[in-house]
Amino acid sequence: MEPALIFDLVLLLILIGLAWLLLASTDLFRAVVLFIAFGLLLALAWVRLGAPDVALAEAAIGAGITGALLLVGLGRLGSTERCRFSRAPLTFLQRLSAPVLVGVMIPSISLILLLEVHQLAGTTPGRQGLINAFLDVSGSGHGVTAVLLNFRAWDTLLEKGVLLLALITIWSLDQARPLFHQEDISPQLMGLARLLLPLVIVVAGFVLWQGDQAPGGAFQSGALLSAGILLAILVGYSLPQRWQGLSLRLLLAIGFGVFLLIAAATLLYSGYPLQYPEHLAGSLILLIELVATASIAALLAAAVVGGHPPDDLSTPAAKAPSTSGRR
Amino acid sequence: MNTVSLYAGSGIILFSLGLHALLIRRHLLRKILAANIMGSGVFMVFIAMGARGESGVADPVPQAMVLTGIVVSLCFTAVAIVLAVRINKLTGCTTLAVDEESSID
Amino acid sequence: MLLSDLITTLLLICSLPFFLAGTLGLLRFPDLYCRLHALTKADNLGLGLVVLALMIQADSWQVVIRLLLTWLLVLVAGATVAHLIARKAQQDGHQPWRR
Amino acid sequence: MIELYISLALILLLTIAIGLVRVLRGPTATDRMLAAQLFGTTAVAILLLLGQAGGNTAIWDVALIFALLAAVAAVTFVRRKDIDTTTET
Repeated sequence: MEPALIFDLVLLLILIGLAWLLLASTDLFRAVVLFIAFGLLLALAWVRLGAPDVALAEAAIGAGITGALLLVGLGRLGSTERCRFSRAPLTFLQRLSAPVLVGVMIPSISLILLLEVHQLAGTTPGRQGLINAFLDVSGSGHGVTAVLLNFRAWDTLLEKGVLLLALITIWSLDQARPLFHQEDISPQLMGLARLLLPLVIVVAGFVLWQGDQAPGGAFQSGALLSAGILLAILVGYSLPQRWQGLSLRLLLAIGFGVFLLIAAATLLYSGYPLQYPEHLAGSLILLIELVATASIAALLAAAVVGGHPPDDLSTPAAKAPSTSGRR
Repeated sequence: MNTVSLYAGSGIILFSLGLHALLIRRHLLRKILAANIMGSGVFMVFIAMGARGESGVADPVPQAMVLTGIVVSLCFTAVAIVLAVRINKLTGCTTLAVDEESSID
Repeated sequence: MLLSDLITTLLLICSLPFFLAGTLGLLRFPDLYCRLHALTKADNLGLGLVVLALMIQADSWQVVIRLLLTWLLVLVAGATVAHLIARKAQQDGHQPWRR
Repeated sequence: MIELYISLALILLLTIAIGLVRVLRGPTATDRMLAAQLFGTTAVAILLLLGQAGGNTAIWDVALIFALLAAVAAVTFVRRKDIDTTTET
């Protein structure tokens, strides 16, 4: 056996083992740490499958944001059970139904999927040739970017809408509370943040710019930037209160808004939404990518913060304590 | 046994593990983790199917869709956590199942 | 075999004991403060040797800088995190291990 | 050469697998976090090796992002509020 195949085998065994261990773990904190490790190794799997675009996004999200999100969520949720409700004793049929459901349904679903995938694996491969044939009229030199922002731009537009909707849900459920201790920041941590934050911005810009020709683009860049924003929040930076109102909301919505406007304009111009005029395709894609990056970064960071900024701006509570005026 | 079927098969196993845990685990955070694992399994099948062409490079279409999928699943996780915190705040529970008769309490 | 390939092979083989030592330390050291050594020293040195080995294979200076930057970032992150973890452990009241 | 890179990456992957024992055993939450941080370093090395083996420098960008964000999870852990003492078994 060649080493590459053994590598894949070991990687997949570890991934499946990790999934099993973290889902069966009695200790929730252990489960979260195992999930962070799972995300790390998943990025390796994407690399092995020849999907560097996905690996870039997974690295930014799996290594940075998901871990922070789950750790914060665990802290808020707690693992202590203070449930006021007692559970009614189950009847015999209820007791029986769970093992039957789990024991019969899951193996049969897996089997059907396996057969289906096995059948698919024998058919001819996908759209690589078609995409390469139309790449020079798409306005982008990289296949994945062309798919995201031209060939299947409709999907991406709706996906931006979903992100916005998710944030609206979060904001309607809760008010943002401070995530971290505001006092007692180690000077070494401040130093790390001062070093890393400019670098994060530079690398995010590089990833966005590179997306025109090579793996990279708005999603990866936005995810990286939002991890940077998270790091800034972690060391006590905060959005000034005067920007927490309309400006923040505009930033969150601009990605979807501009995309929607372009869809409307192209509908009027060419009769189909998001069918760009050929000579404008490159600039339109660039415009969408720029605003989308800003919006994705802000949306993901706001989703991790988990709540709307305080309505009454005079109360120095919640997301931005007025004391932290470093900026 | 080639790389593609190896990864696709593992993706299905991950999906099943996640589905299993989603059904039988009580704690909401475990359910959220389970749904994430399910998603990862689906992404893996998708990317593996895209990689079965010429060696080394995955098809751009599944890559693009998984890319959006990863970002959406992160947002879904954030929404789910906020919901779980809300449930915890209102009921004191970290689980979903509350039987009708016993909830009078 | 080219000389550069030989040096790369040598460096890569040299890096291996450091990674193994890091894992061994993580498993076998008696307490948290000792295990921090595995995080900050062994693995970072192993990574440094890997970076050096790949730098010899590089064909342009941009690649060299990118590799170097990656290593430096890991060093900085490792050192800071080790400091933060040790500080938190001390605040939580962990006593250093004594024989 | 490619065989060498992949073989080394394989051994590093195995060290991650062995290191998982520390995450499982703990005993404190801090120990688990420390192990996860160590995996980040090893994963960067694996990515660099895979990138060299495949001749695809886009993989090095993944490694660079890993290196940039290596600290985020651990810093969150150290700085977060409402730390449960119950998880520290």
